[in-house]
Amino acid sequence: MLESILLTIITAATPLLLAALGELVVERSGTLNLGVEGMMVMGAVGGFVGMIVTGNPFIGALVGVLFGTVLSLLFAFLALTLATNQYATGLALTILGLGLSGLIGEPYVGRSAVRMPVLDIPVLSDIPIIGRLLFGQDVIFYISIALVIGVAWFLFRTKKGLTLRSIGDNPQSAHALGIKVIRYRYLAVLFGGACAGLAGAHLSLVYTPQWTENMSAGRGWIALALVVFASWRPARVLAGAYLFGAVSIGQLHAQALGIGIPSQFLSALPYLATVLVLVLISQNRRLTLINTPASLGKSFVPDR
Amino acid sequence: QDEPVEACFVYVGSHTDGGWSQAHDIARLAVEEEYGDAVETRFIENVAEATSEGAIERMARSGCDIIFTTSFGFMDPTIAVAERFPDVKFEHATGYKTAPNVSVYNSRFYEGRYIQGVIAASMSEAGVAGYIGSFPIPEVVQGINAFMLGAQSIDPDFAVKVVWANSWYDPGAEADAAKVLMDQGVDIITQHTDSTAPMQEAAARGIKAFGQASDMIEAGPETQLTAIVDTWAPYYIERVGAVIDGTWETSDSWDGLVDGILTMAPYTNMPEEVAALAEETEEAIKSGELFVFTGPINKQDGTQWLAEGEQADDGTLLGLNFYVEGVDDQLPQ
Amino acid sequence: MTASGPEALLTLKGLTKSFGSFKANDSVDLQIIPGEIHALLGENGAGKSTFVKMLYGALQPDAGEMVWRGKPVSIPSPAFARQLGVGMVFQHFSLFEALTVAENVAVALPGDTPIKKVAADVETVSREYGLPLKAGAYVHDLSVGERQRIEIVRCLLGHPDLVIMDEPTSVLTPQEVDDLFAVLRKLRDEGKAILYISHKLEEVRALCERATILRHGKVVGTCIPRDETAASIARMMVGADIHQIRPAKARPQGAEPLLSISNLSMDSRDVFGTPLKDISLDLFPGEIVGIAGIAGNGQSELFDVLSGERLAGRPEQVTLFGKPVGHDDITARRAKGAVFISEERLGHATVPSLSLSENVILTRYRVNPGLKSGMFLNRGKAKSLLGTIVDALDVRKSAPDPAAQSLSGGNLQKFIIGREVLEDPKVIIVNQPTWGVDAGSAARIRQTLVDLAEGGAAVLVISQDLDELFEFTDRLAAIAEGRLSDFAPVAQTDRNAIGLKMSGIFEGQTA
Amino acid sequence: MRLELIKRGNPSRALQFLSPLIGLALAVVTGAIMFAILGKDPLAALYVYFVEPLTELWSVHELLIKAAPLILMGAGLSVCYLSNNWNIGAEGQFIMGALAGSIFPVLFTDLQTPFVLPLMMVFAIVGGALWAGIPALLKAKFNTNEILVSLMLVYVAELILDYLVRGPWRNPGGMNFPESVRFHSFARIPELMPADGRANWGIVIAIVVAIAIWVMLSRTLKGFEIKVLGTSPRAGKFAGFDAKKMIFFSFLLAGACAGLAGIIEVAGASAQLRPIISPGYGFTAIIVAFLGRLNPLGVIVAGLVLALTYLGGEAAQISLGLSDKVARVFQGALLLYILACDTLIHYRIRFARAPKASGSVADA
Ligand SMILES: Nc1ncnc2c1ncn2[C@@H]1O[C@H](COP(=O)(O)OP(=O)(O)OP(=O)(O)O)[C@@H](O)[C@H]1O
Ligand SMILES: Nc1ncnc2c1ncn2[C@@H]1O[C@H](COP(=O)(O)OP(=O)(O)OP(=O)(O)O)[C@@H](O)[C@H]1O
Ligand SMILES: [Mg+2]
Ligand SMILES: [Mg+2]
Repeated sequence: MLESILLTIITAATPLLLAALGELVVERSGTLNLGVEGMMVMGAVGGFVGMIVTGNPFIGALVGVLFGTVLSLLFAFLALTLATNQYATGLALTILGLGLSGLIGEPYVGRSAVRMPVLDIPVLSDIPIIGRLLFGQDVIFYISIALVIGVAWFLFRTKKGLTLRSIGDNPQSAHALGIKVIRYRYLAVLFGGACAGLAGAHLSLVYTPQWTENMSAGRGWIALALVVFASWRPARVLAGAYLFGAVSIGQLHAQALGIGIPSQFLSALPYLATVLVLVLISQNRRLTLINTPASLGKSFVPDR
Repeated sequence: QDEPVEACFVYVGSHTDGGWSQAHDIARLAVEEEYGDAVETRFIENVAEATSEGAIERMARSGCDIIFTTSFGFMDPTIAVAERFPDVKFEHATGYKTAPNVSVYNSRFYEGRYIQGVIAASMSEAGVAGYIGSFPIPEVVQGINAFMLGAQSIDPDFAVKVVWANSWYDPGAEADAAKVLMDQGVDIITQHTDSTAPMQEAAARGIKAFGQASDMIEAGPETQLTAIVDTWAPYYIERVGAVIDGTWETSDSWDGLVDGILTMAPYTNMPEEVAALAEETEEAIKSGELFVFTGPINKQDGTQWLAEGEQADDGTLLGLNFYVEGVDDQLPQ
Repeated sequence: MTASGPEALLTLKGLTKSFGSFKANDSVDLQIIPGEIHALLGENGAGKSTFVKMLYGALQPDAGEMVWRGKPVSIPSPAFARQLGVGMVFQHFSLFEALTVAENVAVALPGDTPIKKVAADVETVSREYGLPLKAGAYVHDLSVGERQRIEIVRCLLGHPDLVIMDEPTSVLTPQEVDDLFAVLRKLRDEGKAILYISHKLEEVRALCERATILRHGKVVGTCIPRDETAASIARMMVGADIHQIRPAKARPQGAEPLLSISNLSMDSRDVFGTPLKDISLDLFPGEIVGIAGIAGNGQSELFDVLSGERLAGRPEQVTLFGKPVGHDDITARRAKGAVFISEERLGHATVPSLSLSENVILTRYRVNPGLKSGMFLNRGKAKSLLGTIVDALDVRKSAPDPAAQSLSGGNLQKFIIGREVLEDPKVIIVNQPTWGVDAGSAARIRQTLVDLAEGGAAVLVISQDLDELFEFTDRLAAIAEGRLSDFAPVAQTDRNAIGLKMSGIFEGQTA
Repeated sequence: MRLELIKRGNPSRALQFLSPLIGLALAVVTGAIMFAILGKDPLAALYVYFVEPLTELWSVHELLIKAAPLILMGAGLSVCYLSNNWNIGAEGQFIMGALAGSIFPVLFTDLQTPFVLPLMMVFAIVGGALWAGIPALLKAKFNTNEILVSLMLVYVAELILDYLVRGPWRNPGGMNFPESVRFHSFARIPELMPADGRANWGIVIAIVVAIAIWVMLSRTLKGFEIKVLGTSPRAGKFAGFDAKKMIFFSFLLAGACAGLAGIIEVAGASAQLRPIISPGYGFTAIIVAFLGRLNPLGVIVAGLVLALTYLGGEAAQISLGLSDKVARVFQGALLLYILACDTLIHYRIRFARAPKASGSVADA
């Protein structure tokens, strides 16, 4: 029972984790892409349509990644090449993504699909409790965990990660040193799009193998909040995502126990928790000042 | 006859949602099938209840002869528009306000719920079922109560846990609700929401579940026990026919199993004796021998609602806002 | 200079670069040979930085030819320049505050050198050249001098044959300048070439073998600095004699200070700032008081607390005309007759994207009558004030009422000064009045301030430019790490004494 | 080849007016392509979308009904965005305004006097402003990200509305269905020309408010302050303006506008509270604000344009069977195009070849 509760929480947390990790890399480059929700929902529709058309959930996931990436490319072109206001562009991306995904997915509403299979890792998955949680899951879960480690390693152990962080801190300086600021930012944004796309694919292939309009249901925004919560550190994103998953599943348990609080109040808990966490985190000025990429959200146009 | 009759439909969701709106759309196609060239149909979907008046009016102006507005939330807008278009006939689903050119129609879904309760209590080992609700409105409360009463007719100690998805159609939230209910130990899932997500989750964990609005056997070939299937076609064919004949009159119909407005999907994935019991119950309801809300029934707090042999009237049922004894949930007042 | 020998390290022919329709470099020729320190001189905006950025691949020339060790090259990127053997120390630092010293260096190194190795290299090289650095320190905790060391060490770690230094000494104390010169001479003796940009002509005379002079993007001459005087070089740069400040007239004296601060301490505005420690200061009518210091030692914090952008702990810690104003905001202080001229012209003293007339409103709406009636603004009045300012200070602009950002630095500064002195202020606080302003405009600005003092106003000048301070202030102190030294009359002090104070060695300060 | 931006010294005035028009034109072209892909005659579809809804008087009334909240909220949001405060929670403020204003007709049904309507409006304004005050307070006090907070509060507001209409504020005579009582006639906003259509005085209020905000922005010191703090906070401080007060000012103003829009919607067109009272007006208003170039006069035009896309969406569904999502895609594309075109105001665009290395090291 504990095992299955934890499993439910992990499943709820995985799409948040993926989208937030992607956005973390984007923000480390000094770019703020508020379009996570739009990319995620595009990933969801892409994943589902890909799966229905090919019958293969893995190809579906790839299509989801592709959809998220393509949408992020649009963002990159506007916000990086044309130096448009990043806030507004991200919002536009969300609006467009929600509309476009609805249009693409229209013929697929109500169809059910094959759930992405569980990939048991032999022997390890037989360990009591943690065995199934850690080694008896779908591929996207494994990818999400690998990405936490990968992103942390990339950012803090590699030259390119260092370069990316330097861009987020001061793109003018980076440009003066000859770092290709726009190119790095493009790649970061595309990575973010791919992650959001995969997160979306998780929704429509693992979480609930269905497509429905607005399927991301605000998770993209929660992912954005998680990045702030994590003060731009991958391991803290992991903690935050699981914590959030626990809150959103926990409120349903409270309902099922019949404790008599109106369900709307319980449903509001995850959102209120997000606000609370944002307040607690931002209260620590020093922590946020030091960790926030200094150029976050500001357009950069290089001299040539 | 020269001009075909135009029959129009206003959907709250997508016509392919696999649930409520699609059930109406299937019936729309049946109308086309039935009358061929004598009728033309059109629909508008995803109409927000908030701004539905404009959409209904646009429909009325576009030459519709009869307009089916298929969500409760369209009630007042339908009445308002109908006032301005006395020559157009309106049919509003699940509401209660009528006018000279507005009829209302509804289905006694609760009859199916009772049968589900009977099956659940016969099949469950845990003695507790999970119920995924959309919104605590009378129609849903009727369903929960009927389910409970059906179950109690087999096992007086049977329990029902309720989780509200706060949506008619949100696969993610419905799946979460199903998982949480199963995590809390229920071994039968029933839903009053429209997506197949709970069925899929039940299938993934190998327990049984009931479908809703349409036959969901595809989502759970080894999972679905039966489903309540909304079958609006007979009603729509009749009402459009009345417009064609010029015999349309205001009506207020609340039909049940016997009228064919709802049907039960085949009783599958259960021992024969349970299936037989279900058939029997269904027959009893159809024949009028069994009326679901017949006393003695106590309210949740133990006070008496219906005395021995007393039957609830339709007015009470249409405004039902309390649970019967045994439901493990508190209804927001 | 015309000699084009095989010994030339880098030869530039006809280098041209335009920004929009503006030619920043117009067919510049230059040759650099190994083992020389070559000065590149010119007024502000002459095109020096533009020129060296092209050598470093940070900007692309529109036309012209580069020959490196006899082979024609084009330099598409700084990375390529570094591979070629060109290193550069930027005028405006290119450092990352949130990264450590070692990371700042590593990010500009080729390949994937492990950070530990970079850290070790940083410490070795910095010691070798007498520029000590801690590899693990975060840049935001370091002083300006230390930051420049990082730039230099980063440059040296690339083992360049040509080192370009763009105004390296403008942020250093005289003592630090001496240390830097030792490093540069050492490099020259190792056979490297150094291209050295500076406005400090005495330094150039002491250090450089040859000089090339730019004016309006064109080479206007070359010389051997040792054989010239500072004045003669300056004449080549400007193309005319430098206007000197008119000899001082007698100024009214008063016994009561117009502005004073007493025992003011204050935390820094943010984690990267400098806290102020126990500052006291009196400003009397008719005098010009100077505060020297290296940027980042508390000047902007001091300016903020004087202007009222930050409020003092107690009202009486700051007084204006004898009244406590420590808790008054900037508008209230302006209304009392003080004006504030901040160092950062775009984004502080003006809003870059707004027109000049709107920028007049920015600081004057409370003070100048007629700019506002009730809650409504009178834009016509703002335009007529702009006309007054433009005439009084000869502000040159491209359109009747252009955006502030479209003005050149010197003209924008003249506009700002003109705006603030419109109503004959009695207290003037000015931070870096002529930073990046060419000689002619600088003289005009200083003259304006002197005129105000002669009219009985008190002027406080915060500046990094010792030449400027010695030229026209009456009393002088230095600020270091948030502490203010004692004041000395200009006639009784010298650059060395102020230099020591700038490095934090003065009474009340141990070590 | 790559695209490079060259900053203009002075922003181009001509393009300031042209850019939204170019954006709109590009979006229309995109729409036409989309229609063609969906197998419809693009011209006919464009006609149904953008012209047909304007050919009938009653439909113009519907347009005004939809434009009113968009204009009100768009004008309020313009002030937020100009001052660099990213309020994206107008939808929630709309709901809370509607709720606060509905207290009278829902809970005090006996209070049937002419004063009710003004009272409702005041409450709605206060309700919307207070809800907007939460992200403002958290931003000013703790530096909390206002985008996320204001958005999270949309979800919370939706749930509060849902709770009230299904619970305590449910119509006692309504068979327990989730809706409030219908507002009595004193609590309704009068219709403008009842003979022709349903439009009410809300559109007039919206336009008056938008013009008032325009006067404030373009003529007063406050408007100047908003612009200065939005583009250059440090210069704003230097001018003696208080950025924290501006956070409150802009959020409260936008919240007040949204709250007013909320009560206009429920006391106007719908006459009662339902679980959902807005088809996303609060989010569409963001597009309206940008399409209007953050200028309230532009917002009036933009509000009408966006309202037209809603009506066009309905018309296209009914007469062409086009999906309702087309309107959403069109709205998103429109915003993106406008943002892209705005770049032209501040930059010239140049196509350049990336520089190539040549010389000794290239072959080393
Ligand atoms: N050879 C180099 N010399 C000096 N700086 C370099 C060199 N190579 C790269 N850089 C700088 O580092 C920045 C980051 O580039 P990048 O991360 O691709 O590193 P890299 O050293 O080129 O790595 P790799 O050799 O693995 O491609 C470049 O844009 C450039 O400014
Ligand atoms: N990116 C740019 N865009 C437009 N104009 C520029 C740009 N960079 C420099 N300029 C202009 O080119 C001219 C030369 O600038 P540059 O920085 O080379 O001068 P400088 O000689 O280094 O001056 P200083 O002594 O102030 O450092 C100036 O008028 C400057 O405004
Ligand atoms: Mg320079
Ligand atoms: Mg490389």
